[in-house]
Amino acid sequence: MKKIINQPDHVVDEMLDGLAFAYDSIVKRIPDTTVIARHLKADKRVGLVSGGGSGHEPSHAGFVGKGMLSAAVAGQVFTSPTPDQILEGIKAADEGQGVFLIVKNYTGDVMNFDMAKELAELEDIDVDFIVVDDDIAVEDSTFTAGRRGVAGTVFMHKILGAAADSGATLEEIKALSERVNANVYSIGLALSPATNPEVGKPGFELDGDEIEFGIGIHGEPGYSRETLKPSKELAQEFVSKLKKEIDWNPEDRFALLVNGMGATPLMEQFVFTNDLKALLEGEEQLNLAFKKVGDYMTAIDMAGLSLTLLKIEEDSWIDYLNYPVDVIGW
Amino acid sequence: MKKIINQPDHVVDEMLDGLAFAYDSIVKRIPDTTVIARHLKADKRVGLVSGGGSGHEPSHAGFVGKGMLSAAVAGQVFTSPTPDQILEGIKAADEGQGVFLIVKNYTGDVMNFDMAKELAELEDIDVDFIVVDDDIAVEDSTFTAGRRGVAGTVFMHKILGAAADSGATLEEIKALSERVNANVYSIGLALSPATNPEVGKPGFELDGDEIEFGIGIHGEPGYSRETLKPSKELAQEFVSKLKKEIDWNPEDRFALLVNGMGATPLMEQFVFTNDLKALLEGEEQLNLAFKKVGDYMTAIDMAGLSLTLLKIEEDSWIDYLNYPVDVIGW
Amino acid sequence: MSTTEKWISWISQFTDQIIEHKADLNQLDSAIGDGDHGSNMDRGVKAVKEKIDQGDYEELTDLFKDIGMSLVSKVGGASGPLYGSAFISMAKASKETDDPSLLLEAGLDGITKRGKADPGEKTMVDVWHPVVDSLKKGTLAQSDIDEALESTKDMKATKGRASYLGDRSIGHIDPGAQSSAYLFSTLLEAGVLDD
Amino acid sequence: MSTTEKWISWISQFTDQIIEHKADLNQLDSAIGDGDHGSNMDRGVKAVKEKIDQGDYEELTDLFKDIGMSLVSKVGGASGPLYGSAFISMAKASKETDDPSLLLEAGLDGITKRGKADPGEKTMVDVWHPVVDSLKKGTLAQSDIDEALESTKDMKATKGRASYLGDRSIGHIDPGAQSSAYLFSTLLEAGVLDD
Ligand SMILES: Nc1ncnc2c1ncn2[C@@H]1O[C@H](COP(=O)(O)OP(=O)(O)O)[C@@H](O)[C@H]1O
Ligand SMILES: Nc1ncnc2c1ncn2[C@@H]1O[C@H](COP(=O)(O)OP(=O)(O)O)[C@@H](O)[C@H]1O
Ligand SMILES: [Mg+2]
Ligand SMILES: [Mg+2]
Ligand SMILES: [Mg+2]
Ligand SMILES: [Mg+2]
Repeated sequence: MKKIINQPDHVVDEMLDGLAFAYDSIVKRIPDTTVIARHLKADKRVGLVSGGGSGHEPSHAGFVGKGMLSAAVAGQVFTSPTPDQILEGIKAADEGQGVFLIVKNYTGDVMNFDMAKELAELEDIDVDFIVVDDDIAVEDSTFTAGRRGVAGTVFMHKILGAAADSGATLEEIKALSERVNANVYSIGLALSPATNPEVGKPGFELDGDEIEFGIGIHGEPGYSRETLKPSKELAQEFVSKLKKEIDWNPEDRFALLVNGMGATPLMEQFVFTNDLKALLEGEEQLNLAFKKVGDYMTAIDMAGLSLTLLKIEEDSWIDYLNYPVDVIGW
Repeated sequence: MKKIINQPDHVVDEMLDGLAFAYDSIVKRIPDTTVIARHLKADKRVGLVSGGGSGHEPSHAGFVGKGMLSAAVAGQVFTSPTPDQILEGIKAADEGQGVFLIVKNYTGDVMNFDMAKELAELEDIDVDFIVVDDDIAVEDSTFTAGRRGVAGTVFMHKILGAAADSGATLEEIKALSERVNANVYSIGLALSPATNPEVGKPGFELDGDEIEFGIGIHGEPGYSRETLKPSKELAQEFVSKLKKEIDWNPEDRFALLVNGMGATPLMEQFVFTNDLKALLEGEEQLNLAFKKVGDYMTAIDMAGLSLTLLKIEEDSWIDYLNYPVDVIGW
Repeated sequence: MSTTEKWISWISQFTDQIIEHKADLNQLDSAIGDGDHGSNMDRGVKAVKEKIDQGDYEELTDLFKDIGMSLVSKVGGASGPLYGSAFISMAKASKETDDPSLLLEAGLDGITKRGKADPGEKTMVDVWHPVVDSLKKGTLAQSDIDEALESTKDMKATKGRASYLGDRSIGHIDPGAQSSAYLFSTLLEAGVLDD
Repeated sequence: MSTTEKWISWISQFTDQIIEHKADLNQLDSAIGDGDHGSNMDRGVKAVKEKIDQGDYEELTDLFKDIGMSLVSKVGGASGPLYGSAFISMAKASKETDDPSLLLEAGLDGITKRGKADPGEKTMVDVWHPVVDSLKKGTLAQSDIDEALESTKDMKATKGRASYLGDRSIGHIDPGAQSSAYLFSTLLEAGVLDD
């Protein structure tokens, strides 16, 4: 393992301190917690809290700030944060109008956020939540823990953040979140595995010319392992997979996110985006009303990328996506 | 070589199309050139053009837009753009008040930008330029091509961009650029080499536990090869190297940039930043008046990072660094 | 030895087992999960140990509550809330009874309320469930634990992270079942059931 | 064969050499630079070939100008402006003379004006300079070129990218010197100097 760290089990703590130091104009770390919160509370708005295991930087602390999240709670690397920490995040976010939790669909995250919600309710804070499950690589059936939450979560942060900043109530945010979740679809691939510093060796193995489609953001296995293909063909595979799921028509409006997994150069992300252009705008004639390319929901040092499409149901979603924010990572 | 590309020699072209597509609200590609320009010219401002070899994304196109660069010219990977392309960039940037070029100190870049300046002057465009040479790893002597231009160039983009947007004249920008260049210092290290897609194999080799201090952004060799140390000690090495060069005093004001080389997770960048905090703010008692951490001047998929310190000579520099911009990569 | 002491001795033997087998548990979790179950549990039991070393427990309720809260706040992941809920549920039950089989039944209850897994889904429940059955019959032996643990090998995971693997989860022992097996082996060894 | 044809045949032989040795030039540049000199030159000579295949050159001036502009606009890096300046300078000189030694002297002049390298700095100038000397004496032979090229091996680079290596640049042939050696070998082979 070749990493710029000190002790592996201090990584999360030191990372949070480094982040809070570097961006002290935007965020602060709540002392003795793993919570990164924005400085100033907005004015009687619904608080928005996200979080999850560390290793997905800039998620989630990178989206804390004006117009987006109120607080983010970090767990150990690839491990859900614990209920007591999430409770601290909820308290930091609370402005008396209730707090909304954005949770990715992993058993651990769901259970820990759920316990935190129970704890917060004991302290008379209204809490509601959405469990984002955008990863179409996983079959959605009663025989699995359901679809995983991946990069689509970033769109959730952005849209709910703008809505909260614009004064939406807890109930309105809950309703909006369910509609966004019903319309967001992601699919990813890996060229090389991530190495969790606390584990010290790669989470899986890929041969020199192998890639894996449908990988999760913690190195969960995907649906097929193949030899590396040109970017165009990778894009084609993603688009056909998504098309089967979404069943779109020409002129349908979408927001697009091409997300790097941590070690994929922007160069490759833009080449891939160019291939998506030909397929989505060209062949499929979709209307891509919002686009974003870069590292937003990473898996430490995994090489690979994911594609997220959000079907736009309302003009306001585009406005929310374009809503100005003051955060580290958007 | 494991990369998400199509043909290696189409990478730059496809990347530029992908970038212009993804961020069509901010920039456009000038047809049949490798120039990315902002949509709207400002109002009779000095034009700012930067550029260089590709492979440093988000540099340079990622800094084109309101408040920063007018245009960026891309060369082949790790190869200076040619004078005819730079001339196209100059024309795209020209608003009748002259055009200022930001060049990194590499023989190829300097000569190509110089030829472009001659061509532009033939077309009656006033052109001046700065050659950024912030890399203290290289000894500055008449026996070398001089210090290389590296991540400090990003501060140059930001400060001059804000100055130009605020109405500074070509002469004022030239003078400002010289003062910024005289005060900016960088030093880098690599954990693993970059692979230029057109070359197909890594630019150099490092053993499993080796790192190289003083590496350039195209894989130029550094000043020493050592075994990997904890982040704290890497930070210590950088700080002592910079201290020798800058000769600072407590309370001196600096802007700090921790820059990832492309494949270094933000997690590690923040851990490293935390160690810098202890050294620079703690031991050295410097006043870090502006801070930024992330991938700004990369070397494709190199793992490693660099530290840039800019000694602040005037309050206005801080204002310029904080000046709002609408670009892809800041 | 008072009852509390036996339970404490159990937990401290469990702690030792987890610390000793941290890498093994990570290994099992690498095969069908994300490779951290050993690290997660290790963090948890160390926190438990630190907590109960400071305390002076007269009441089982206080002991179980401290164990549960330490696990909840230190383990994280899926296993944290599950083991935590088990002990918090045992804490509640201990106000009414000190019968091990009833206490551990309450623990299993806490787990299934939180995780909603049925037997056969390849989780820790596949150890807890048969063990609690045997406990209630008063017949629990190491062989029951071993058998329950082994049975997870041929199951297909339909809960937790391993469920993403589908059929590929078959052929591996479930890591949470393994840590639960340590829990019950040490229960036998610590003599909690003897009297 | 007209004079123009000889010069064209030179450039096309040079083109073939560069294409054939692209990987070798990259290899030389990997040792002391950034490994792209072959790719850069390859791109350049292909553009030159495409350009002059279309043209019908009566005047050396037009030929050299097209070569120079193609190189300038396609090679990039350090070698683009240098080779480009050489041919643009030759184009200017060809208005006055068609003597190969004077033309190539003008080429060298273009290179040193642009790059400001003196002999001994481990660059292409270390081939151009002695070759132009021999040309002017009328004695240029392959051995002069080989010797000039070899001489760059023991030099320490003080210009260009290789200068960052300091002493570590010693022991390697300079890639730009190598491409220039191809330029002059093919000059001999194409019979430009014969009459
Ligand atoms: N819904 C559930 N009910 C019961 N046990 C579960 C459930 N989901 C997961 N588990 C248990 O948790 C174990 C994994 O724990 P751990 O690796 O610590 O958490 P994570 O999966 O979040 O990394 C699994 O081996 C399984 O025994
Ligand atoms: N100042 C200079 N004067 C003459 N030749 C130079 C100078 N700088 C570099 N060169 C030549 O350019 C060659 C490198 O060219 P190339 O690899 O194509 O460009 P780059 O160094 O930009 O990658 C060197 O081998 C050297 O011969
Ligand atoms: Mg985990
Ligand atoms: Mg080059
Ligand atoms: Mg796990
Ligand atoms: Mg080169």
